[in-house]
Amino acid sequence: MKSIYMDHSATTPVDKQVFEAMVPYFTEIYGNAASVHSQGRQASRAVELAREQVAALIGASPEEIIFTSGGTEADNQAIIAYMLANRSKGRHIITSAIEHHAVLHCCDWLARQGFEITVLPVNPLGVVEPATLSKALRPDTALVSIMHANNEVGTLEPIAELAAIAHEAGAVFHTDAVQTVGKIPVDVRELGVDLLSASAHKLYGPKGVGCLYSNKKVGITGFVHGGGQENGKRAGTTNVPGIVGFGKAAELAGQNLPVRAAKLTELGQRLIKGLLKEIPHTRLNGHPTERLPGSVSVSFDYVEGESILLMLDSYGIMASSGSACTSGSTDPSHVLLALGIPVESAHGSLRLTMGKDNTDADVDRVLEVLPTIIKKLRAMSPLGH
Amino acid sequence: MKSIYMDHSATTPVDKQVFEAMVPYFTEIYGNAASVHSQGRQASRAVELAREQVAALIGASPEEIIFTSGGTEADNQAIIAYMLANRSKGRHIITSAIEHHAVLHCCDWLARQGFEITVLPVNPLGVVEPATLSKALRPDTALVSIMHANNEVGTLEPIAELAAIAHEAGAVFHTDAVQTVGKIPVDVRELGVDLLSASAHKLYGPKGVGCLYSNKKVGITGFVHGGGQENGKRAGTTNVPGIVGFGKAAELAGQNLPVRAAKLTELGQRLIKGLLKEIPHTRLNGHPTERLPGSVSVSFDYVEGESILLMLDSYGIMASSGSACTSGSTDPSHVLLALGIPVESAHGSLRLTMGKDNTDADVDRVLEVLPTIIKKLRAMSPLGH
Amino acid sequence: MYSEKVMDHFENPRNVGEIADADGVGLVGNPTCGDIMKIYLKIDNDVITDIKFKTFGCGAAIATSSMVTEMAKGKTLDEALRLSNQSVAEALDGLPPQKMHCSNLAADALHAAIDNYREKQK
Ligand SMILES: Cc1ncc(COP(=O)(O)O)c(C=O)c1O
Ligand SMILES: Cc1ncc(COP(=O)(O)O)c(C=O)c1O
Ligand code: FES
Ligand code: FES
Repeated sequence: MKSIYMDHSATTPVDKQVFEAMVPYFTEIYGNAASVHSQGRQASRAVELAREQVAALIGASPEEIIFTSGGTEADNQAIIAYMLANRSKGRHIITSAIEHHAVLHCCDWLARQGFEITVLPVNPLGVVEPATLSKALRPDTALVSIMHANNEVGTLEPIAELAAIAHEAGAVFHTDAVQTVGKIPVDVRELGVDLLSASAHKLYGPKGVGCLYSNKKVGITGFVHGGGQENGKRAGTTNVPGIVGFGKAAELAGQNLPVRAAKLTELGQRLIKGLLKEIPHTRLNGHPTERLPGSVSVSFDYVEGESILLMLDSYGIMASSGSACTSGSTDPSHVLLALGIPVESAHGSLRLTMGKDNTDADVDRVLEVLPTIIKKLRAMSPLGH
Repeated sequence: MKSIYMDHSATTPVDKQVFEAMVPYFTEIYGNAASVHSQGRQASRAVELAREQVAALIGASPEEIIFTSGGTEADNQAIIAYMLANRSKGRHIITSAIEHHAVLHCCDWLARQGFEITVLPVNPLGVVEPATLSKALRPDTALVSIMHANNEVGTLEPIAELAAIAHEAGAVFHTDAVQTVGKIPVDVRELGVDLLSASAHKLYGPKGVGCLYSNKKVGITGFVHGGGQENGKRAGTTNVPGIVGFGKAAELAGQNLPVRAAKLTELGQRLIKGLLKEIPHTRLNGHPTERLPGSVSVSFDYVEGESILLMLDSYGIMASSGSACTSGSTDPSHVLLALGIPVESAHGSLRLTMGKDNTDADVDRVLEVLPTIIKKLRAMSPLGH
Repeated sequence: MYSEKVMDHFENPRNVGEIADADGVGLVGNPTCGDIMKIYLKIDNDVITDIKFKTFGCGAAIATSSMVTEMAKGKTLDEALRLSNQSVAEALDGLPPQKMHCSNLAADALHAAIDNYREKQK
């Protein structure tokens, strides 16, 4: 049985070319990038090349890129390190109800340290409406953090507009772009953001590496303290192979982006239409068109998400229900609830996120298998008709 | 020209077997360890095996291991997360003057948040004397953090004794064991520590992964906030290949430890004796016997460290001067100064740290080349006789 | 995550369905927590002669429902009342810790059905 991976928003396989680029840095060019000897200098050159590759993908300068251990750490640095270092600028943060836990839990943590958090609601399509932000801004708002695309429902947020509103009010703007970098065009200058988080493993790069873009205006400080790596902005021995992989992944993403995005948009729309047509009592979550290419989130009434996943898995189809990070939990997704989806439907949600290797045949297969699975589970369900 | 790598305290090459163990987890078993589908379950099983391997190396239970992005992050979690979450237990921390910056800069940061830090001096051999700790403990001392072996001079600290003294006074004890885990026997129960940091890239594992050992008593909280990974103690998508590599490296280290340590002790002692004999105005830094196997730190009067490194490098010999993490800086090493070594000599320090693949011939070669280099540099120097 | 037994009962659930003229019906859980189980009993002379279930819930919820119906069939009501959520989980070779409370309701549903039957007898 051919397996079909449709969980690219959770993580992606490392691209073969990315892996090849990383290989020499494990056993041959293994030096510490801070060392002055030749091993160290080779390592450091490779890291600087990767910094250029990542910067190029998002329209930044290399010196604006701080390599971190992933998107989560980048979010922590943007929010916690920024707020703790800028107490004098204000103690108020604005974020949205559909952010990743990497943002929300930083805000919760800051709230326990005496900061004030405003969590903006979203409309039923998952959009943070600019007017909502305007109303929430205060003279003491130091930071606004709104994600570029939501990881569960795929809705794209109007970041350029939101950032402009925040700047008018004198606040710094951060966006968690973990789900968009490499998938749709992301340009920090066009978006007008001050801080941006990205993660390599969402764009066919390795796990355990990401970056924080930070412009000069912000003067971001370190979150992980120690040695002087990353220009004093992120301590810890430089993860040379990981960063090299991130760089290569960024380069490849830049080259392939237009073709891949067009293909995935098409596959996604076909899958959405097919599911809504073939399976009654099904609704699409998130925005119908302003969404991540290839990302599909649907809710089926009267059935539960995990049992759908397990049955799909027995057909070799891998998907997720809500965010993979929280799939150990039994709480319905905070994102679906924020969109106003009833608790029971939130429990019956399914996320299918396609990637560069998915095909039309994969979509056909899901459209063949899923209706049967939902029928079987509904026959078992005490709910509904 | 055969190159001779003697900078193992900065980082080590990834062992071939470790690399082989990691390979499948980049492109084949690439799932997110939190996913419920088969890709995710395979990834999660691999991570749990690695947790057992790492736990076994240090005499811990698997559930006491929190995987982090490295030794630096583990130190940050042990110190910053612990202190911020336990304000009621006291605002006083004790550490030593020779700690790695990953510990010292966390303490500096806490000092700026209103915590009080006592930095213990060391004796001229680099030992934190137990009596010094006894005198510094206060009723409000919440945490004592003393490293297991120093990364620059190699001195081993009397951790079991220090931990017992801290516990008597009701303080929690952390040790940065980044330089000892895998090199000498480390058993958390025998040492009696509550928290211990380790890093994979010092024991032939990959960069960008480490762990914090934390016993149940401490109830450590998260430092990086976000998803519920690592039992809620470390957020961020699990670095599956990195952790698998750490696990394999730990397994191999456990198997080879006695033989390797004996060999390195012998090579180290021969190198020390040879250098002191062949090069006048040379002193050994750190303890003559209570030191990391294969780790040599010497100071040559009238010459500067970086120029020694560069000349050695031109002979294919790779070493370091002070800590690799700070070699971008021009300050003399804080560790050497803490040992009472004069600033001029500290500038002329050289660290040669051998590893599993170094041989007797490598020692011979250094003993052949280094006297010439020092003579050449001294002939250039306006200092000395 | 799940044992082979759990997966077997999840993929091939036993005794799914309803009993139109059930002697006792038990319903536990609520849709907000994510698990709802309904058990139907046919009882003859204090012995469970037929049992069916309907469940909304995760893999664990479906597997425990299926398992409890197998365990209860043919038992007297007093014997069936001695089945516990714990013994159902054990019969499935255990459940992941995070699933122990929320989905492990099958014995409760069985007990609720027996109570419903005894109520009606009064
Ligand atoms: C929107 C979003 N933010 C942050 C993260 C966390 O990134 P990482 O897994 O690199 O820590 C993720 C993915 O897990 C995500 O989807
Ligand atoms: C004693 C000591 N502590 C901490 C660290 C930092 O560990 P890592 O490089 O894994 O962040 C190092 C090495 O760089 C070290 O030698
Ligand atoms: S020794 Fe050249 S920078 Fe000071
Ligand atoms: S659906 Fe609640 S844990 Fe089973």
